[in-house]
Amino acid sequence: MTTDLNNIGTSLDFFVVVSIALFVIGAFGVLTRKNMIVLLMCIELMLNSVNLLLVTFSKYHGAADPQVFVFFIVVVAAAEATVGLSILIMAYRNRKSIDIELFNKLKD
Amino acid sequence: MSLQIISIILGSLTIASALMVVLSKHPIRSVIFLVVTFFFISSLYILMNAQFLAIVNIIVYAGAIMVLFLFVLMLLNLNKSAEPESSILVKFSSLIAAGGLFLVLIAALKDSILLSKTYIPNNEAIGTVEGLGNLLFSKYVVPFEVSSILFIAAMVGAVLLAKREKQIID
Amino acid sequence: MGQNILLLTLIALPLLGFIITGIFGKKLPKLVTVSIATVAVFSSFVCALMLFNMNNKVQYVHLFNVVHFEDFKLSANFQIDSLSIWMTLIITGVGTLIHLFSIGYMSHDKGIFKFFAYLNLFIFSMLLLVLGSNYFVLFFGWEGVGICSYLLIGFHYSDEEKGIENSIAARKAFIMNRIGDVGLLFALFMLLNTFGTLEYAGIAAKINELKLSGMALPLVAISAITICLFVAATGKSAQIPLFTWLPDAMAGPTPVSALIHAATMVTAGIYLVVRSNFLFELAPFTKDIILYIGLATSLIAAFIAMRQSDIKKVLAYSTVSQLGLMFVALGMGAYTVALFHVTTHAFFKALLFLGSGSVIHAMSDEQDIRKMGGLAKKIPITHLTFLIGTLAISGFPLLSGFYSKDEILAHALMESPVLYGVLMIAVTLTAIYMFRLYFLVFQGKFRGGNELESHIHESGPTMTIPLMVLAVLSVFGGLLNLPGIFFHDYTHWFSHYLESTTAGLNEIETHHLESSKSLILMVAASTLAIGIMIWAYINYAKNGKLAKEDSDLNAWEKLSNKKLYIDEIYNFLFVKPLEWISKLIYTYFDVLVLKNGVFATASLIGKAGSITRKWQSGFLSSYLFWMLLSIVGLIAYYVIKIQFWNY
Amino acid sequence: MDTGLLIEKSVLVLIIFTISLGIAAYQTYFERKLAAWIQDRVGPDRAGPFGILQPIADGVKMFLKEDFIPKDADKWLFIIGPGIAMFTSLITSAIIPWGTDLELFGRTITLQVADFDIGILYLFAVLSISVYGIMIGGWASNNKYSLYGAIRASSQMISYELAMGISAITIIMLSGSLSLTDIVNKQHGMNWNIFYQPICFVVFFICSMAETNRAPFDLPECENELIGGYHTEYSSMKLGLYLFSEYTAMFISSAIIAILFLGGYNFPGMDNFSGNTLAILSIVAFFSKIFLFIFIFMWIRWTIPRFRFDQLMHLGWKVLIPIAMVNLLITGIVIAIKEGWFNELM
Amino acid sequence: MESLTNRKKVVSDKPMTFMEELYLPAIFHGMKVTFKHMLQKRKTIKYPEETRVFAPVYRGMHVLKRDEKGRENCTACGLCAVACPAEAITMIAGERKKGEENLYREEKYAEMYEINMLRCIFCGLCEEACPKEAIFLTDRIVPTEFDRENFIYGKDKLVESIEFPIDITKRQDTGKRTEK
Repeated sequence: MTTDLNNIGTSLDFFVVVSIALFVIGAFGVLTRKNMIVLLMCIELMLNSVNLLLVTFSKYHGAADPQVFVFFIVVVAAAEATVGLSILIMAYRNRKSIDIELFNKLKD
Repeated sequence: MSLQIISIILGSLTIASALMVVLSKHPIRSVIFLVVTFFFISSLYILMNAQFLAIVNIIVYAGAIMVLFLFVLMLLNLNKSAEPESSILVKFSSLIAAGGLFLVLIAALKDSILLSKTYIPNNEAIGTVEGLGNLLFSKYVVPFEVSSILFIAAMVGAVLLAKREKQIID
Repeated sequence: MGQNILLLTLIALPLLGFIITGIFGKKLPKLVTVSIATVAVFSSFVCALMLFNMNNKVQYVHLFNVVHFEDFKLSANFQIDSLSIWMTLIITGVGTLIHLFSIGYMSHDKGIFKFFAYLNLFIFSMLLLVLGSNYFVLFFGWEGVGICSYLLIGFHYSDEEKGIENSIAARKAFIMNRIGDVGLLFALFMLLNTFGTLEYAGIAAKINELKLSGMALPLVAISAITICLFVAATGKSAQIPLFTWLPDAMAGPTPVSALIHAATMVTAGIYLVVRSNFLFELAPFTKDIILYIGLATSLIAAFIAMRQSDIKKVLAYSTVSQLGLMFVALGMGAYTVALFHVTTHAFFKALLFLGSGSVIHAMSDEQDIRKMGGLAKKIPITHLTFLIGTLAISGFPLLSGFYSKDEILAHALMESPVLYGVLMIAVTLTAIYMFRLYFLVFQGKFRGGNELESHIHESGPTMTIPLMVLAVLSVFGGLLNLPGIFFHDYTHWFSHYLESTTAGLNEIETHHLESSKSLILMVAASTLAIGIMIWAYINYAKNGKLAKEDSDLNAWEKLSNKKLYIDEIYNFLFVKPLEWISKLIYTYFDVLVLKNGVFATASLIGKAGSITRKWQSGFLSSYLFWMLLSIVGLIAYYVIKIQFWNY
Repeated sequence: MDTGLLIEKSVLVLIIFTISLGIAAYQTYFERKLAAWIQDRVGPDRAGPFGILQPIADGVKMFLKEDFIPKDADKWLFIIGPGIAMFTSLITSAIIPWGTDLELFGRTITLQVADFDIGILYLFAVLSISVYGIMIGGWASNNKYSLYGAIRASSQMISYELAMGISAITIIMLSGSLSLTDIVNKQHGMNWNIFYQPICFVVFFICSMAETNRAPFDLPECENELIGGYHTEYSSMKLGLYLFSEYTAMFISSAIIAILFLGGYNFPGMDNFSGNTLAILSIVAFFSKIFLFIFIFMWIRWTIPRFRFDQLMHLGWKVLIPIAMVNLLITGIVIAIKEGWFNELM
Repeated sequence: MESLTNRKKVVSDKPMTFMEELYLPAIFHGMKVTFKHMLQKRKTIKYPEETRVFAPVYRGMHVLKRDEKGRENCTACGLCAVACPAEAITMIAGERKKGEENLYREEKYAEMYEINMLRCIFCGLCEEACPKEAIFLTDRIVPTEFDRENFIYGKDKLVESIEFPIDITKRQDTGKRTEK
């Protein structure tokens, strides 16, 4: 059990698969769900899958730079969540609902 | 290799909880499952020696962003009006599209997955606070500073958006 | 050790003063505010004096890097050498006196705290400009003084009568300066491109390296850089063609005119050229341009000043003319001489402006010299100091202006007799209009009416003390750079002082005329000055050839009074054609081509849109679905391409 | 893995949990006693001598009461809410260094479950998660008072976390490490941080009071406005868990404050001892500090009236955060000067 | 106007000084106060085990006294009912029959005597009005009940029993009592 954590190399590909799966699940959620908050959450999920991939590659290449990018992605995600949620609240005030189907003004 | 088994178990749990995010009916359940997903992702980070990111992930995502989501959900109090279901057609086509994306991405990254046999052992210091801190405050100091501007912009934007316009009523 | 701290305090004090007066000035009592501002500048001056006392070699202070990528750096560095210290001494010294003067002059103004805050900010920017060790810091100061100048010219923007006029003048100054700034920016970019650094010392070192290694110098680039720098200098130092803003800038309060538009900011152009002398020396073409433009400016401005009726306008044109003289000196490569004239000019022009401010104060804000006269007895201190200033600027023997002008003339004579002759005309004109101004204001009879006459009073001590100090300096300032005929041991102290430690100036020797020749020149100049003085006295004071009304002027006088119609010419040359071209383009290109074209395109798109809009369901999910599908398709395409065709 | 280490850590975890829970239980007793004393009363004295068995009686009562779940409540969330609250307040104790090394059975036992090199970050991670217990419980009750309580709790905890974090950063800067062990060891003897950072201490103390929802910051559960706040609908042991978690959180916060500011297990004159004597003395010192803070917490609760909610937000955002930031800035400048970053300027 | 007690405090809303705005001094002061109380003697007692000693003027539950021979003092004159400001006392007079001399002191007695304890304000006027020293207020407490009816006390609850006479000698003398 005293194995060094460095030696899990062969399972790194598994992490890649996991992150792809997370991304796809997020995308699927964005397509099927209609609640705007859930949509935002699915986007967070996709961002996290990218983070996971970056960390995996960082581990793989032995460089810390991708982890710094993860840091920035987290920052951007935080900013995005605040702005997104406040837009959502505005939308809710106007329509009394956050159903994405009701917001189809884009076609006009 | 027991660690491999652990990582496979954790990875599967991650995927399962992520699926629950998408599949559970109630948004609050989705939030909670998303938090659980974040915890699993953090555990994966720890497996890859990125402790600092793991903790930051929990603090920022689970501790701040998701609390915000939960907060908004509670404020809107939507539990009465249930979310309308998507039609079977939409679900089916989305499943096809998502499945296609999964396959295609796997196919695209197949080479890199195969490459991992020639895995390069890395130095220990990359995931630690020191390693990241040194990089962040030297090479990436400009983006780091710029991100603070991003935060201020986001903050101002959020406040402006969420503020009720009282002048109109007066 | 000590010097660095001294330097930082020196720079920080006015900034501190600005912050304190700017933020708390409204709430603090007036006296506290103004004393904080004044004391800040005065302490800077003391620091500068201490530095001047200590300094004997060039010293660099690194504060921090503003931008740092790999080996590219833009840093806030400062440089202590004789040039920067000398400029600092002038700025803070004259600045202190003008702060002191402003206490009295602005005492009735509501926004006095704002005024002092701006003044402090100006001093700070100016210090940045002269103390920086690279063009980057210089640029910051350059822009800073530009902004302060703008703010201060338009200080009375809310004035009921002249508010709009003031703001227009401020805007004009700002825009004219921007044109110059574009030149500076271009110069900076080219410098970075050519030498990879903005440090003065670094550039000089690079040039030396190139010279030593025998490689070809990038002369074309250097010429272009110097021309751009000179464009910047014309903007800030009001040379042709960008000089019209300076007379308009007299809309600002008089202390501002004295500080910014006579003593310090306008000399920034001179400073820039002196600082970059190692570049200019490599570009003789630019030097010629400088020479001729300086000469032309000097003559034209002197001519215009002949028949101006506003006391401050006369002084403003005189400033432009003097700056022209300095540029002539620069064009001849006599950098130290130009700086010497900057120094003496700072003294007597500040004195004259402050004197005029005192006069205006006494006259209850009347600026028209045709309504003055005979003020000598009513405001004796102002009169005396103003007389000293007039004598100094006219080149009266043994006063400061005499020496500095004489140096320029001597160099001109060495260059060519024709140049000397032309310059003599400018100098003569200077003496004429200055004596005209003096006699019209102080001698003869009062022409402003009884009511105004009863209000006339001498200004308080805060205003007269600076006048007296400046008068003393104007009298003895020339001693800094005595020509060889007097006291042999101490001659040309100033030139040697600058030569000794200023980086880049080393290779330029100061030329001296032999004693006998310079004696002849001096005598000639003195005679001329005294002669003009007597002529002016007879003409303006005795014979009572009073200032005529605008309608009575004859041809050349009218030309002078209307400023050679330069504003109108500019209007005709630049503004009108631009408007005309715009109109033309609007009628033919915009309406015919663009409008119809746009409409046609729009209707085409509209028709296409009405066909394809069936895709636009407005549902986000459907858009995303298509997007996802396209992504899948694209990636699939590339994967297949790689896998099967092996690209 | 070393079996001995496994056993050692398991025993340690067990002991810490027992102690935490025991102290939390007796905190309730002590709190009631203290309140009584402050109000010139006697306090609980029926169960056992001096009422010493009161917590046990309370616990038995909690267990025996009817476990009630409201009709429209979200059942699962209603159940896991108190669990999360208890869990989060207990797991913080993992990183607390309880004393110097103990030597038993020929082994050197570190009195700390896990020595993270990013201990403080772990602490804040757990803190940020502890909101969930209250939020989920409050929301799942489907009661407007509970919801109000939950929303108040979350906004209060998020707001005060900022000031707390900033003041913790000050201490991190002072110690140069994120590990709690390093921070404690830096304060060897009497070299405590509170002497260098009194303002920081006050800010951190106030914030931890707000984080644990103690009076005067007990708005999430203020009885006269919100009945019981987020636990209005709770009864039986689920309510007990919420109350327990609050008291455990208080215990842990006291420990954290003691570590960050009062030198943890350090005590003056500790160089005269060594080995197990030192270990036991250090544990005693640490616990006496913790009890001191618990006492102050309670003392404040029974002295100061509750804030209004807008006052609470005002205090958090407009007073504590600016103070903490200015303090951080000043500390930074002082450290920079001490480290000689400005030397090249001088 | 000058106040008699001089305890009046003038309320003002003048702006706070800096020290007051800090609040900390005030908080410390408050904490000092509470700490002092922590060390003070407890003001409460453990009630069922200990009871407080009542003051001699304490006016609790009424008692209808008997004389030393065990005869009821009350003659149903009705003065107590008249004196009662709360209209709490009511009674019906009866005539003493032969053979009841050992029960009632005089030939008229109260056949029924009721006090509504919910109305009674324990003012003690009945005691003062009684010419026969029959009714007294004691230091006993009216026990609690669940029904309102039970608060109407009849003679069964009011008259003292012969075996356990109620001692009223410790009550403060109102000056009317002759019997000791």
